Amino acid sequence: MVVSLIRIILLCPLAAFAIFGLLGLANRRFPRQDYLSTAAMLIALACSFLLLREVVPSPEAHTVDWLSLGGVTFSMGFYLDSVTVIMLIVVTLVSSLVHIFSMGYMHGDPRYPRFFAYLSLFSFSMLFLVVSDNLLGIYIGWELVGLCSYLLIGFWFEKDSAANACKKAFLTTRVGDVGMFIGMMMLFTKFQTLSLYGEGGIFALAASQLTTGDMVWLSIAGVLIFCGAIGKSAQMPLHTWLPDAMEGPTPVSALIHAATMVAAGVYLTARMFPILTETSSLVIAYVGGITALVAATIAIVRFDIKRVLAYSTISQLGYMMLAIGAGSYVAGLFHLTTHAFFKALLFLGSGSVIHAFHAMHHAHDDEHDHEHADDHEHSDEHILGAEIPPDQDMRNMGGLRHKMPITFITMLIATLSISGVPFIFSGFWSKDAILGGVLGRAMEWNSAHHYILFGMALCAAGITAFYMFRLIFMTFFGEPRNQEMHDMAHESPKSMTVPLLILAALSLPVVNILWFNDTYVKPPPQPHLHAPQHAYVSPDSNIGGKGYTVSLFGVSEAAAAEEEGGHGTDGTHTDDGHHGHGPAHAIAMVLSIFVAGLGIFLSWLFYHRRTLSAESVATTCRPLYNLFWHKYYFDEFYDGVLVALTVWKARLFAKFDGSVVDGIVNGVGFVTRDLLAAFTGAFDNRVVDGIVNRVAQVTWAVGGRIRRIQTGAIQTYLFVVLAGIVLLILIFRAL
Amino acid sequence: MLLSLMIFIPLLGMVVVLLLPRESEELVKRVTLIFTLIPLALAVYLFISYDRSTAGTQFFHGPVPWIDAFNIQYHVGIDGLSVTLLLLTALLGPICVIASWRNIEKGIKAYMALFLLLETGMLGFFAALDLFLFYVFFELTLLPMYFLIGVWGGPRREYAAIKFFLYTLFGSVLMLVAMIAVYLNSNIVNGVAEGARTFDIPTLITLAATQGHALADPDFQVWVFVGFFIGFAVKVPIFPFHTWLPDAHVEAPTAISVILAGILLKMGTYGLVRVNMAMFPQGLAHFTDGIGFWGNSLALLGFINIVYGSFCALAQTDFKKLVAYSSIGHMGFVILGLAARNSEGITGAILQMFNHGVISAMLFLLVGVLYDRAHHREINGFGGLGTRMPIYTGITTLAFMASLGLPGLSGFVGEALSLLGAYDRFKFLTILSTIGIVVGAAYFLWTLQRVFLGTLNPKYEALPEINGREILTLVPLGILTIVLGVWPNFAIDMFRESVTNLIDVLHAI
Amino acid sequence: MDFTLTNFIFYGFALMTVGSALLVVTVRNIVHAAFSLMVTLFGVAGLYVFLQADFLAATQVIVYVGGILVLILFGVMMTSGRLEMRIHIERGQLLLGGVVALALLTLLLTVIANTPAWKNLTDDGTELPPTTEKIGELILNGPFLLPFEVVSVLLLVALIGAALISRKEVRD
Amino acid sequence: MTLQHYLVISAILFTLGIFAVLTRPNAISILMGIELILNSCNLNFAAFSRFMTPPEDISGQIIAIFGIVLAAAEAAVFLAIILAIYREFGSIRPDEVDTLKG
Repeated sequence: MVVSLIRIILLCPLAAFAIFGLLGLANRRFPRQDYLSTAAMLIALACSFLLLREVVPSPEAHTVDWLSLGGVTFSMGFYLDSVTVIMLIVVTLVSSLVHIFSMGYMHGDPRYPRFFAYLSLFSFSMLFLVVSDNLLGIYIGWELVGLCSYLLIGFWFEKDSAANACKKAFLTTRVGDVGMFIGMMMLFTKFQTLSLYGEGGIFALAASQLTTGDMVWLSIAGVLIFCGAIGKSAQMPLHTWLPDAMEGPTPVSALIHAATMVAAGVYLTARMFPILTETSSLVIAYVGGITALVAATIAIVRFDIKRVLAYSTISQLGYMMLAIGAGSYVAGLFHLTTHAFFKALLFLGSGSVIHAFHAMHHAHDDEHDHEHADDHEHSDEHILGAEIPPDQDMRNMGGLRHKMPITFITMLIATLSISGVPFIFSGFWSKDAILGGVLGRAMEWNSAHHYILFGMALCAAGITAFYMFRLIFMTFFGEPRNQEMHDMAHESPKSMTVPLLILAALSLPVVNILWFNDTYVKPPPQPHLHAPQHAYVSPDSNIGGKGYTVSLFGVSEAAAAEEEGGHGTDGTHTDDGHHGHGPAHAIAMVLSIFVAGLGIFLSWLFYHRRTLSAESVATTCRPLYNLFWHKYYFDEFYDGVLVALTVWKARLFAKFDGSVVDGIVNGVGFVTRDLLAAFTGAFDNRVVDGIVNRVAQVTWAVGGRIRRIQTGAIQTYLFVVLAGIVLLILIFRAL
Repeated sequence: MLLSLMIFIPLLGMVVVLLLPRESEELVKRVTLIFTLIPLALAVYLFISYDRSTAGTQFFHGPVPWIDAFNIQYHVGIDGLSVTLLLLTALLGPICVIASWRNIEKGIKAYMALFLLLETGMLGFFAALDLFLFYVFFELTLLPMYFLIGVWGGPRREYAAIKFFLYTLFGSVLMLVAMIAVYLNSNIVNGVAEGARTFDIPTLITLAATQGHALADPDFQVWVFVGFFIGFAVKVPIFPFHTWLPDAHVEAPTAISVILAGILLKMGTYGLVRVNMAMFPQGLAHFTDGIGFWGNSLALLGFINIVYGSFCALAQTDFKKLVAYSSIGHMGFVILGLAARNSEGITGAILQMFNHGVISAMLFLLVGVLYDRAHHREINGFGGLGTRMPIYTGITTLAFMASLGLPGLSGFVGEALSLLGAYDRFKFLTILSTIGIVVGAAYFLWTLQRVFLGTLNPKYEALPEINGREILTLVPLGILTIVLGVWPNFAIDMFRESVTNLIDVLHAI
Repeated sequence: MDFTLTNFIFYGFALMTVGSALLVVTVRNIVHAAFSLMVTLFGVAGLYVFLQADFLAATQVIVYVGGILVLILFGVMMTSGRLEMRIHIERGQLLLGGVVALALLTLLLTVIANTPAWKNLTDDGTELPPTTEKIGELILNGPFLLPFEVVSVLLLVALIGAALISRKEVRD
Repeated sequence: MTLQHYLVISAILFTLGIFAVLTRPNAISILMGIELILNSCNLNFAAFSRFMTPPEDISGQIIAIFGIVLAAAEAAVFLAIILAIYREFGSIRPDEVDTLKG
């Protein structure tokens, strides 16, 4: 049942894509590709809901041998636990809604069917990633979603900026993927398998085989696997591709670059949870924390509505990473789901706004648009973010709440949710769970690192509230800044507003009920995570409560631990809860409400009341503003240094190949032909050929004499023959 | 017998083609196609009826005495490795004939005849079980190749053809010396000559593993290994013996590039597996035991090939040259995998051989399609073709993605297994080699962008879409790429036992 | 040696044969030489009769005299358009030819005289029945069938070949 | 009459034929010489058939008949060649036909 349901979920979107591909090969188009793809997604969604009931407490992986060598077998298979099911539902749900939304948004595009085919392929890849039970399968899905991301970002590939962006996205994530692959190689070499679960899986083997001496190795492996997540989830320092990926159609941004694919990094990190060590956890947490903070600060100064949301996504993903790194497994995944809904909503909402402007834009100066695309061959400006399409520039918007009420309301709900406005929005709960979890870990371990991380998270939360409301105020409130565009704006069609409404409903905590069920999602044990020795541990301060009491160590582990010092670092594998047990959660909740309020208030002052002038602040803090505006100079660094260096190196190698290696070959050829051969040639001409010629001359001369014998007269011949016969007979008689 | 039939049917085809009148070009092409389709059918039959559960060679023909004075025999047979490569060869045969259907302008009869001769050489090479026969077939491919490049090639065809010829000849001379050394030592046990000398490969493999036999002497093995290695390294090609490859590829006509990349490079790696690894495990061990410079040298060469080839490819502006350099990079994975000497590495290497044959064939065919239309290959001279030729773009994207190692397509499996295996022994070099993966993605994506994305170059507004005949050549390869990517056991089943057997030999020392 | 009539006739034929053959090789006029050859052939035919080979003698007369000789005369007439039929023989050639011919003759005669098996074989003079029927039997229904067929083919080929070679070039 | 009588006649004919072939400066004369040679051979066959074999065996005669046939064929071809040569060179003197002269 489980397996066949999963098969249906995977095969439906794949079939939708395959039909497109096969027809495309025959140069035909299936006009109703949109219905086909959407139907496939809806079936997958239904099956996902059916799977909800199939989750068992200790699931087994369903595998088949995919690739068997002499001694080693790589199996492919499905693993279905509560997290998988939730991810499945999130992916299929958001994907379905995006499909529906796209029917309106992409209407009239010359490559309309292709868009849906790509979406189907993406959905398949993503679902495959989610259900895989082994690293190889995850990696395969991982790369396939990367491909789809590439294809969809470059969907309007006539634009050079889109062509650049898709290449950048693929390459940047590939750098991370290589790290992940190296990590996989390390694990494989150690354990001779890439399966994660079950008796022979990596987790079981890691728990039973590794000793304390292996912790450095395991940390490196963990961080390397996390590299994949850094690339895919756009964490520092590989985050630069995600804002550029906004060149893709907005539904793509919503589906891939907000809700699902970028969250796959978080999902992977969560999957790897059991083998994270203290060091690797800390690395993950710091990467997440720094990303959350840095991306949030960049978002403050953006004017492109989609870029703001992109940086917001990066920031929120950093949040989730922080949560997992800090041990708040459930909180991280909880935030993943809530974020998926409200960020998808935000993107679709912005898409609705862009659509409203875009229609006008098209009607007005279509030709100009084309020239525009032509002119911008060199993309320096684009990298600086100075070039913003007019229909995405918030400075052209304002006062749209009357024109587009549904879009406005739904986006406001999402904004309230992401900002952490208390109690009635899901974002508050998930964010609070993270903050509480981090603070709880800090208090429990008495760890300075975690206090710093908590501080970062709190700052990021405040800034998030600020820039999100900046977006809302600039877009929907105030007076229209561009009257012409404003006049043309209109509410979007039903196919676009209905998904918005559904997503808005999903941003309420009620529908995320599963996360409030203690037993539904349980964090896996982390046998290699030792609390620092100075940790403050008391039996009843198991903050967050349902900590795994943890005799999951192997015997040798326990023995090793005892040898180390004999004191009871018995692994407080705590998890946060999200019910606000204990002091940590209470403190975190209060603080988060406070910073959110502060952010919203400041935003109101700056952008609605205009009591404070953003421009004057920017002037005062010019260096800081420049830093934010230039996105911490990451792109400049990459383009100016890394890419240039690589290309330079490539040219150098090619030159080396052409001049040195080939030069040597040609040189050998030259030496052989022109020097050696010249000498040999001379020798050959004078001596060897001389002898030959002399022989020939002698032969010639002799021949000249002898040929006289040939008279050509038959009778002479006959005479000689007969004379010869007579002579011969005479001779023989004589003998 | 079936095997011999398969090998010599193209030769028969050559005779038939030569007897046909010069004027009836269509007939010549059709006859050639038929004579390449028969080996394909036979190869498919062999592939299906091959007994996958054993490692031994099957479908023997011979040994039949050939040159008695030197105990040279006609002896052919296939194991799992050969049968896959035979299938690849037989598959590329008709594809190349179809690809040459329109764009060979002069002397189609001679072209087809030489092509058939080439096919016999290639098929025979992969099936030969006698070292001398092996060498004869190896050289037999050289001659038609020389003419095919030198007569039907591009503007610098003569330079390229001579370079190719001399390079290969240089390598094969060393190989010949090594071969004679093996022959002369093949009957010496404990310093005493016993019995007859032999060229028979299975016998030699057994002898080389016999204690006290002259062939089993480690020093001897090392030197002979080097001789054979250089011979095959030129063919693979391994840095620094690679510079014939870009020239030959750029000048050769499309179909010949396909054969060159698809089969001839595999002859090098096949030789490495069949002779260097199976026959001289101690020689191999000397270069792959991870101790000191020499112990890492083979893996180092693999690494250099990968990184160097990839970087050189990144710098190319000629489409075909880029693909040629990418071949160098991809063959590096084969070398790296072989150097690993474990089941993952060797399986990966063999898969990579097969997959690279399929994928690079696709790439060269695709370049040919574009060249036939635009008459140049300058990457920067195109732009925006994606709007004009969507099907072509789709197939190219598939081929590029397969080549850059996208999971789900065949290129990934070989690369990943090679790296997984190599990491076991050469951690540092393997990690460095992964740079090649990123650079590989970089040059393919950059090319994709420069050729297909962006605004359409107005020069090519009327460029016709890929036609049915060209699609016909690409579709089987595309299907193979996907099938092997999704279900690699399809191919691995063939040679799993052979690899296990080989590893037993390697570990027996 | 007794001079019976038979002997006399034999020697007559022998003399006729040898003498006319001598004329063939010596006369200067080629037409005369041809007629001398005819006499020689008749002489040989006569000798065949003495050897009891009646059919052979008849064939000799019919084929040689009736066929080949006529052919030769045709050849003479066709090639000697100017009717310049005198033959000039170089003295040196004559001398050399004569020496060789004489040496050959000496040799042959020595062999004939010295071969023991050939000595004292006299013709017993037995009359044989006419050979025609027997020859027909042997050729058409005996061991000589195959040679006969081969010779027929050869003759045919020779005829066609001769016709082909000697015809005028039409193309020019 | 003994065998040797015939053989001597045959030898003389043969020698004369050779002499003609060697010395006559005219192709037709040469042909006549050849006819003499052939006749001497036939005569030998007939003689040997008569003297060396049982009377009823007349194989020698049959060979002689074949010889006559061959002579006829040969004469035909020879004359044809002579005609061709005559057309080509305007002469049938063998010493003037010396294209093969070295």
